[in-house]
Amino acid sequence: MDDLYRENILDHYRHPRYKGELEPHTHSHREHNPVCGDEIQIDLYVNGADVVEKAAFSGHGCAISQAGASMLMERIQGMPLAEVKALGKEDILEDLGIPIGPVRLKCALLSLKVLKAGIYGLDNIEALDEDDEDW
Amino acid sequence: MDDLYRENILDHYRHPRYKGELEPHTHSHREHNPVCGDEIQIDLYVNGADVVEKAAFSGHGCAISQAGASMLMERIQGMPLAEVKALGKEDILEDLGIPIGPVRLKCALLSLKVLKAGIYGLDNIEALDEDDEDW
Amino acid sequence: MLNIEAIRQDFPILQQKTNGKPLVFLDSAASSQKPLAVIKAVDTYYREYHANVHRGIYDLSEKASAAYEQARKKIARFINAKSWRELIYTRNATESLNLVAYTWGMQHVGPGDTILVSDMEHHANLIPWQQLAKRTGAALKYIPTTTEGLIDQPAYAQLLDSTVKLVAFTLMSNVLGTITPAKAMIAQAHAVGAVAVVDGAQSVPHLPTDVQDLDCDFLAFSGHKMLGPTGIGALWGKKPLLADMEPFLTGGDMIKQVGYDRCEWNALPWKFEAGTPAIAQAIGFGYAVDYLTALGMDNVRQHEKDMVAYALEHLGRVEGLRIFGPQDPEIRGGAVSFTFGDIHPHDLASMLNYHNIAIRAGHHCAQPLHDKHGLAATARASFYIYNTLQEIDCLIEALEDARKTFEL
Amino acid sequence: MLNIEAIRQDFPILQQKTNGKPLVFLDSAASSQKPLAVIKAVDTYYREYHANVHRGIYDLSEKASAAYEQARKKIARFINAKSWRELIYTRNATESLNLVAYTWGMQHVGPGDTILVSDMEHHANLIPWQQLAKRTGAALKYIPTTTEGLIDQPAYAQLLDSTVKLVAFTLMSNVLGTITPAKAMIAQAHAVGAVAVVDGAQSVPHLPTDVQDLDCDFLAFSGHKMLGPTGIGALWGKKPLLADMEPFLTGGDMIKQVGYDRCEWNALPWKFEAGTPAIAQAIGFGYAVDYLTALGMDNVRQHEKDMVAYALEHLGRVEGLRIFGPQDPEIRGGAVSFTFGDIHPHDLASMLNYHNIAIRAGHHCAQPLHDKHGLAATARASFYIYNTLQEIDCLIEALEDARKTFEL
Ligand SMILES: Cc1ncc(COP(=O)(O)O)c(C=O)c1O
Ligand SMILES: Cc1ncc(COP(=O)(O)O)c(C=O)c1O
Repeated sequence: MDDLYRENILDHYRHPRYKGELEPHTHSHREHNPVCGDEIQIDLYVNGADVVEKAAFSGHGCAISQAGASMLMERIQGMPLAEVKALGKEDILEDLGIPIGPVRLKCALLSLKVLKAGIYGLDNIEALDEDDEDW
Repeated sequence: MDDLYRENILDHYRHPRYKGELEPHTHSHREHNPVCGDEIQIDLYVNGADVVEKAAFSGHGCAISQAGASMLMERIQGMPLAEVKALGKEDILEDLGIPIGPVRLKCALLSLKVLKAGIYGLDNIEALDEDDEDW
Repeated sequence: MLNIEAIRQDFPILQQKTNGKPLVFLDSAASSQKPLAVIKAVDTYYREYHANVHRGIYDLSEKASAAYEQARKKIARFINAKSWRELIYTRNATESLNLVAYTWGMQHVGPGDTILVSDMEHHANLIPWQQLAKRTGAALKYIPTTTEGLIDQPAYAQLLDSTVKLVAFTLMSNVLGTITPAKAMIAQAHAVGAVAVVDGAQSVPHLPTDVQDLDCDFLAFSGHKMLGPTGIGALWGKKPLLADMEPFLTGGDMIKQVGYDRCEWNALPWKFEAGTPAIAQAIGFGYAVDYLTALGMDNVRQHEKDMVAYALEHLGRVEGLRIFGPQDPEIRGGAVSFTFGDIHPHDLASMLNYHNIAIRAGHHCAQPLHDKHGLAATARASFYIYNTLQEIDCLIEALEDARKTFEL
Repeated sequence: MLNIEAIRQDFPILQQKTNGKPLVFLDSAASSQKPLAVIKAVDTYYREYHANVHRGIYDLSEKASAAYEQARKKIARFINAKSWRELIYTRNATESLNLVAYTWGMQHVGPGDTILVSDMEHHANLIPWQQLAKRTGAALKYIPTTTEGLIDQPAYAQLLDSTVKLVAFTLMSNVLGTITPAKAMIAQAHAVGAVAVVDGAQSVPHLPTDVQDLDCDFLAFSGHKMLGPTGIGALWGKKPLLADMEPFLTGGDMIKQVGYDRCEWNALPWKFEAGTPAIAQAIGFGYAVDYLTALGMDNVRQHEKDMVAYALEHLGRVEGLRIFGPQDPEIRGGAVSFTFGDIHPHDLASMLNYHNIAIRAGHHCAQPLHDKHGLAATARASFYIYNTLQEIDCLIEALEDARKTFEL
């Protein structure tokens, strides 16, 4: 079977964790990757202690983007906001645990971008992209 | 010594035949090759029997264009206009008697073009060029 | 008939194996692989006779110039141009189409005019016209296509009126495979006084092309899709039109005479080729055309029809697989786009890659067309002279594997 | 110090002999020769990993995309760009300059504005500005140069006023060799609010380049003049400027999202790269930059200074030979233009070709400059990393032979 689709990923794809919308929420952000049509929304409830009390995602897309989002949701439940902000590419790739080429990388990282854009209140996730990658 | 500059060509270059302007003339035309600065004018006196009674060239340029013009003048003295019109690339190249690359070909053929443009009353020798060379 | 096994020997990349599996390359609509003759032509050029062209008075430069211009003649003959002077080198079909938009378009299109484009165009034959419309105040209208991917002929006829200045459409869709009735469409465009721009990026590599018979005004195509190097394409145009056009890019080589405040342009085709051209690539393109000519474009087309017929039949039997575009191989080329159940095309492409099968997934630079069909993306397998029917079997086998993985 | 003998071994073309004579290639200002590393990089690309870039979800395409983008980073670092996103691939320096004229120029220049260009520019850095002036109603004015070929600084200072929107000049003249005081000129341009466009076609191959130190706004250069393949060049620009610019060519790959009547452009640098790019050529360009980086651009420059010093001294002693441009090797590059008595430069080039010496003759795409000096044409010898002092001796010997033939 394809390395890219280890049981772990397929499991998250078929049975996504924390899927849905949150009400009430403190943050909500949605982004769309026009290249593949993937769409992800992430809702957060951050409490007074700046901890992510609850997180959920919705949307649709390929196995990589959906499994990635599901894994990310698992990871950030109960996480202090400061730690969420420090999450990087590596964390997502570690969760997925597979080698990912440049095109699919966009799928894999979509949820992280939505999360960060939501927290930082940016409309355009591309901005993050660019700032990150001058080299 | 360079094949391109056989004694024959150098002789015509140093001692051009029929150099000068004609008065009276029936035809006169001048052209300039901007790429190399070569300039040639050809004056003809064509009589009632449609024969080139006299021909002369003036101008300046590289050895190939000047020798080519000189040889062409020699060739067309006393030639019926119909024969002049039939002159082609090959005739000039035969006179020069050397292999000539594409850039220098423009030098070699400048006088022929001036001659033809003069006869046909064209202002623009490029027109001849293009019509000649669809393939 | 093509001898596919012999052809395959000419393509070094097809000799590779990854994890013991041979490469099944089904993405030639995006870019074809290169035969040794082309690879070596480029290599030899750099090793033996590279020099800048046109102005050099030494052997290397003369040899390079001759080869560069020789290639132009080969390419011009390949599409049955009236003259090699009608063949302009560009980087790719995209630049060719932009050239027409920036020159003929800016000179002849204005407010109140209409530009007609089919609704299944590649972005390369769509955005330049959107931009032209924006810049000139002209209206951009779309020739609709049917669900099957055919030009809606009555709609086209109705759209054609005296305001139409330019009609642009593909001769072969890179998504649906559709071969458009170009000759008739061109005649119709001419009847209302419009100029016809044909996107030949997919058709020129795969079909015999005869611009004189088509009677189109401009034809754009790319070298890299027809065995040639990257970085080279062509625009063919009718001489009188090209002669009347202002130049596009300006600089060295495209002028006859330059002063501080005036310029005289060079003769065709050089008027449109500014600066040092893609010399090695043009030469390689010429070799690519030689290769195709030797095979015979009728044979190339026949092989493609055989491939498509087999693909439509066998892929068509795969449960859950939906193929887009015309079902008749006679009116379609070798780009077969499909979806497979609800497996995302990206996942499908990744799965197939594991089997060393290269297909494309996405909107194939035809996003509006995908939107229109309510799709974000499709998977696309496309064929060329080196593909075999067995490779389609491999594809189907791998699809069945994907079905299992995704529990379709 | 460069080890020229070792370098020469890397260039297959220099191993050739014609009639027993080795090639003396003195036309690198027109286009340089290619080292094996570059030739092989292109060859390997086609043999092993060609596929269209950016959108492919299979190994070949991912490998090609990575190599294509990797090369961009190498080139961007080579000129000390702040970000690889500032580096746009083009066909050549000519296209780079046209891109600026068509985009930044059309957006920011209007009637009453002034464009300043030096009077010794290559047509590539002259005609696009003439065209821009014509299209926008702006005035085009020339920064005069002295008889020796230096920028007339007081005149430049005087021309700079608040109407000046754009200043374009070469960092190294391809005719006179002049290295312009670019950094100061750029600062002066900025002081009046103008944007500074630098033509680096000659300088980037021959000098260390640091765009951050120069502080120019745009820099244009070509791969083929710096050991790279034909068909590839670059435009570097400051990110904020590039970000504000409309795209130039439109089509695939340069968009983020496309609908039937609106588009959203892609991020930098892809916004400016429409269609299938010159993939193999970009990769080869990266290898060329690796080669130069390994030699060290300071060493490259030093070798050139040595060549020029020797040429000025020894050619300068040839009776009847007149050299143009600055006499001080510190402020000039390796393009040495000259006339020899009244021998027409074309005849000279043909004579030298007989000795297997390649020089250029003509106006070197700087016709106005030649007119200004009352010349129709000059002969030009130019040097690069593979040239030796002995080759200058060969040149001089052949010139003496020409003297005899033409009875000078
Ligand atoms: C100073 C200068 N600018 C621009 C160019 C144009 O370069 P390219 O022909 O590669 O576009 C050249 C090359 O001839 C040059 O020497
Ligand atoms: C129908 C069609 N038109 C235009 C293009 C653009 O070709 P290129 O990217 O070579 O400019 C393509 C290639 O993707 C195509 O398939």
